[in-house]
Amino acid sequence: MTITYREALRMGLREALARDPRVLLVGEDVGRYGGTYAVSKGLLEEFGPDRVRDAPLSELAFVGAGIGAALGGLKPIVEVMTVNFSLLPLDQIVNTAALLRHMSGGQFAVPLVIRMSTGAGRQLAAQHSQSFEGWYAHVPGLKIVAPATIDDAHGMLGAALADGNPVLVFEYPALFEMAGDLSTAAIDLARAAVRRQGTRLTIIAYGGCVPKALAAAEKLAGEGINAEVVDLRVLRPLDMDTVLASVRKTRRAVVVDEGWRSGSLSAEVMARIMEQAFYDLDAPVARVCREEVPIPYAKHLEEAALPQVDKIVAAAKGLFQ
Amino acid sequence: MTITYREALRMGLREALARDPRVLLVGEDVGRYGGTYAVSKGLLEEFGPDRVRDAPLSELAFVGAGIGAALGGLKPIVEVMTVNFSLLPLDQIVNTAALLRHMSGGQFAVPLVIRMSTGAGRQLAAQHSQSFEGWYAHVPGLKIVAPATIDDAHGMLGAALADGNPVLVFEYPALFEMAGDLSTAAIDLARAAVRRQGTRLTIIAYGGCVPKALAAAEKLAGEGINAEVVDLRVLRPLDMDTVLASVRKTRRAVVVDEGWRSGSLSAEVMARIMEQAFYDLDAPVARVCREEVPIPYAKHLEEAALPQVDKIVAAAKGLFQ
Amino acid sequence: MSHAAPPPPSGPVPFPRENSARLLKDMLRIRRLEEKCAELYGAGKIRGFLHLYIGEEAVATGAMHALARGDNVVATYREHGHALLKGVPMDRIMAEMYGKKEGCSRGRGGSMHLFDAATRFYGGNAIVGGGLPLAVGFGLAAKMRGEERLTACFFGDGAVAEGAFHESMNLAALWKLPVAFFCENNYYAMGTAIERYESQPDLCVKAASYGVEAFAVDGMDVVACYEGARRAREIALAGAPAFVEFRTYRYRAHSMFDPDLYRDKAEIEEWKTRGPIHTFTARLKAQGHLTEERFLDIDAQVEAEVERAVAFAEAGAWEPVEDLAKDVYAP
Amino acid sequence: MSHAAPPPPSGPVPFPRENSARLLKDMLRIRRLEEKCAELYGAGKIRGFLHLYIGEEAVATGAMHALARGDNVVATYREHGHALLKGVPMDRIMAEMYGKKEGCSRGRGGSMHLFDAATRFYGGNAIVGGGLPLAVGFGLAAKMRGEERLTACFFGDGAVAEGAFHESMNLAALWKLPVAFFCENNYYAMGTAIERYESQPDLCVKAASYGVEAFAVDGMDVVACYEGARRAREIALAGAPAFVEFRTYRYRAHSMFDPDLYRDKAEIEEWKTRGPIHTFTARLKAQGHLTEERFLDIDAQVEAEVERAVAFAEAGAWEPVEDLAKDVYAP
Ligand SMILES: Cc1ncc(C[n+]2csc(CCOP(=O)(O)OP(=O)(O)O)c2C)c(N)n1
Ligand SMILES: Cc1ncc(C[n+]2csc(CCOP(=O)(O)OP(=O)(O)O)c2C)c(N)n1
Ligand SMILES: [Mg+2]
Ligand SMILES: [Mg+2]
Repeated sequence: MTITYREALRMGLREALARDPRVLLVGEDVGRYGGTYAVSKGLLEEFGPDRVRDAPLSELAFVGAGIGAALGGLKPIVEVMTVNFSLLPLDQIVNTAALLRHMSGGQFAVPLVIRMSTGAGRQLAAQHSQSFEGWYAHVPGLKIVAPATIDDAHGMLGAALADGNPVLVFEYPALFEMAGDLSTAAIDLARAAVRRQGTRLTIIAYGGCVPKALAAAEKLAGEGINAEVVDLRVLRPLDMDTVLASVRKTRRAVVVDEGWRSGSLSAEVMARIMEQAFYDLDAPVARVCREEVPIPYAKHLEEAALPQVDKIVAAAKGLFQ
Repeated sequence: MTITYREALRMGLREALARDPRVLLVGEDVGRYGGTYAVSKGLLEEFGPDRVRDAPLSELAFVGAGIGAALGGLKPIVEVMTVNFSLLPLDQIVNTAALLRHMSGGQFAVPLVIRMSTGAGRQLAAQHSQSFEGWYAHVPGLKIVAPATIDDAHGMLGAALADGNPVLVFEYPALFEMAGDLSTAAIDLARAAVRRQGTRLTIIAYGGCVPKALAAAEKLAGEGINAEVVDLRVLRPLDMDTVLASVRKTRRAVVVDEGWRSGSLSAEVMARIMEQAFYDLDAPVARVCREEVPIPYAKHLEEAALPQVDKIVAAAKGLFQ
Repeated sequence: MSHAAPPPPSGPVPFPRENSARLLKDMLRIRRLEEKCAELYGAGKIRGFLHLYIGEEAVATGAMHALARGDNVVATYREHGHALLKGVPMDRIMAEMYGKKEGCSRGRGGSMHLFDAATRFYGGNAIVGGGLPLAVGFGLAAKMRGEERLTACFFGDGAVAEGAFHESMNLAALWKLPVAFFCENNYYAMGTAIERYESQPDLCVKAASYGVEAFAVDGMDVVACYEGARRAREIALAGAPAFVEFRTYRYRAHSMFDPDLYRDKAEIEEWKTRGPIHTFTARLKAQGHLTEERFLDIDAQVEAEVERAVAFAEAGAWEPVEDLAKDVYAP
Repeated sequence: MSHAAPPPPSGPVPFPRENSARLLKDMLRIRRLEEKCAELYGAGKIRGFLHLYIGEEAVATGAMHALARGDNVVATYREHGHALLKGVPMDRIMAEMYGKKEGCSRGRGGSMHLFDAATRFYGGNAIVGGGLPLAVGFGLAAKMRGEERLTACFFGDGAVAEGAFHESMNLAALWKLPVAFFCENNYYAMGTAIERYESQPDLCVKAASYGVEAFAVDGMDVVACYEGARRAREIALAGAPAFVEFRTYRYRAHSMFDPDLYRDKAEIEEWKTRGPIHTFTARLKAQGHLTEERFLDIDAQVEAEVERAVAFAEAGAWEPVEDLAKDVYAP
């Protein structure tokens, strides 16, 4: 069956709500409006206002309430409209959701799923175009996933609800129109995935940059460089086995990250490769990231600020000079 | 003159308030109480309640008010009691203070200084022992400084006020009792500092870990390994020239970071070294960080979770195996 | 759930005819500017988010006429009208919408981030509630510097649910700051009606709970908006913040992406009969302060200004990519 | 600035003598436990932050006696008494203070992070205001699961200034949740007196602005505390949140690090004459419900419990370092 990434997300939500009466969706405009990006369209009509619950503009409280509801026996899916607004409830996500299990001596599970859209590319300017997945991936106690395919867009939510930990699911509006076949493969929250087999270098990407990495790999193939593409999928915990297996094979790597270069997740991936595969490398690992500027509204400037296929190609070729 | 780190911080505050009538200190219990860590003790009596202004438990609003006050012509120093609570005003720090100059086309300067204490080591448990300097160092538009010496504790505040950008000054309670001589050296917000000359490896640290790095270097010297110690001082922008000059000389490095290992600032330092000095390295750069757990209350567990001198020594020796 | 519109504004306008003409013209300037923006959005000249103020013009118009040049204004992402009437030239606003470097934010901000230091227009904030703490800080600066300067902070009804509102109201009242909180209550936060997100939909009750003087005015009546804002300004400059709830209505969808399926069409139609421009025009005509020719003449001047603004934007240049990293930090 | 104490609680206690004896004993259990903790802090057995509740015992005691076993409790870092009376054994609390693995949080939480799933005691939160959103979620869960279960959320006066308070009150009222917000107003947030940080120091006015039923009770009178909490519980279980302001006073410094230089000694002395334990004892004696021997007998039982708790903690073990990373994630 061919569906879009948006439809896959919606299907995952509908299945979760249908499967378990403890599941509810809470967030701004998830119900009557149908979700800013129409992801939850139709769910209010199907499951009613208690389980598809519109919330006030109170991110701190409704995310915290999601934690309490999870402790109280529900399985909440809380939507924070975009990662840019997730700075408001960050205290609850870190100081409560992430720490609680450990600091209580293992007494409490927080089976909470927080969904948020992230990334740039639609001329929404500085305050609506940020990427903080890397920040969240820094926090012990949280699991962070970034669906970049139709299957993951559909399946990661269910896997997150079953996980038993607070899981943040990042959704990529840049991919919402992407269409593809939905398979029946089981979705885990453990492994990175090799999206393209290759031999001469490894391009490591996640989320909205995965299609760019694949496009770059095609271009490189045209120039005789056969690149492997690894989709991290799970940003915490990182599946370094898959990454290292690929890098040990290709001996070269480029990390692509939509976050600001300094301190982005790309740095952690590079540090781990240095720690664990230093002697297998034929060249230093390179990276292609967001320029270290707020994203401007003007299209040409926004494009210049973001990772692009040609930049990935150039970085890849650079590894062979 | 010999003073403590705490006294140096207080001296810096007093001088700033005395020097410029536009300067004011705002925060919880900075006045009547004298500051949680007694850093601002006596300033209310000296400068009055308007300029040493106690604020309600409203971190989001008083940090945002600091931004507005800076735009309005004051030079506010806002104290957020600890970095753990800074997650509440993070939206204002990132979405307004950091982005404003660029997204307004360069029209507005935000000459705001935000002080906060950070770090662990006093058995304050999970919610009072975090280190998020690395997070802040990810954000374009912010400058991040971490005084680790008496001179920096005294001088960085004044330099931050003169900088014209939003500057976050991280203070380390673990160092508050540290005593030393105050010099008259000018304090910049640009350069890392070599705190100990060495030849065989470089230990890179910042903030509360600098004394641990120096102690480790002494131990290593006892075992015939002469280590250089670089204090990053400024976490954004990073002064890689100083770091690279040292690493190119020693060809080996250990990065010490009190933050959680994955995604900590140490990863960025390692990534930069890989990018810029890969062929100068005789061994992969190693790191000693906080274990990836919330900090437990129990002393023995807290100690086990944090970077310690013996761990640094072990990591350093590991570079020679 | 329906939000009853107030009776249509009526009766003679208590201003000299020239002042009334300026108010009318300014409402028209906002309206025509935004109608053009909607058209240009369709044409792909303007991108990103675009939030139209159409229907709410009386609020910004009345309020801005009550402010002094030296006052500060902090607004939201629905701020085209506020920027325009604070004095930002229409051509620089239009150039900003185009993303041109002649724009008031050099093309970096777009519709949601209009800024202009010269007219003390501080944006242009796309974080709901994000402007309130800033306004408190501006008030603190003005007070400590001994300036007779109001800070007017515009925000929507939805922002009242944010913690930032609570903390900011308390700070402003506690510190007795010259800040006027102008709440543009259009009864919806995106697709959520106020009674579906506020346990107490009477926003003045909330504001009053901080000891802040709070009152509501008819946001469809530019006269009431002007008088309410002027009164708030007096209260604030006398040394205590004021809160004004402007009861108004958004005729267009929340943004260009909004299918607007959550509102009752009859409700929209009812509010349209209270249109701030046509009701004001009718009142002026009834009292003999305006003729149809004069109206057409004013409208023509406005149309011409809009056309000039479009031409200016079209003729503008793109900021060179080399300047991308400029102004992240002070030089 | 002085905060006038209420008249000392007086008159006969309207409870059967055995219930009164239990209330007295529970207040003493909190008092003696904390006096011992202060002593052990001095001896270096307890470290980190330690916030004593001494003087405020009537609040937790009255409130907890009004709750059912199945009710949820969310508290702050000043929660020893709340944990104890919700049913967490004193020895496990003391072991937690020591950082031993027999502690109710396995030694990982310490004084500020007492937790106990068995008694539905959800901590133990060191972020001011952090517990309020949690309580809203517990209320939502109870309501959606059709459980007759109250969630009692304790927090201080200082927390009222946080945005979390504003957002949580609105959510609880909007969604009609069975949550009782118990505000322990001891007039100070660390060293800052309430009138120095709240523009409206009458906290009930604030709570009422959300349409929440709000009332204040004498927090030095365990009878008033019990009745206020019971009434709040009835309101909440009937389907709407309630807010109770317990007017009380902290006799000790904010924490063991606080030199307590911001309060007028006369104010402290005045409030001490309202001590919840001695005034209650006097009333019981006056009405012949308590004799001095009985009092000494109860106190002796409590002292014995405290000594057993100390012995238990002393005998406890340290969690093995190998287990440091245990329970960061679900297995
Ligand atoms: C903190 C935050 N949360 C959510 C959003 C997404 N959002 C943008 S506008 C809006 C509704 C705001 O409604 P209101 O305050 O009434 O202003 P109006 O649009 O009606 O003028 C929402 C939810 C945002 N921009 N910021
Ligand atoms: C968000 C946050 N800000 C600041 C602090 C530091 N702090 C701890 S307790 C406290 C005062 C709280 O006062 P109140 O709420 O009245 O409770 P009380 O201590 O009087 O019981 C402060 C400022 C904190 N723990 N959390
Ligand atoms: Mg609105
Ligand atoms: Mg208090």
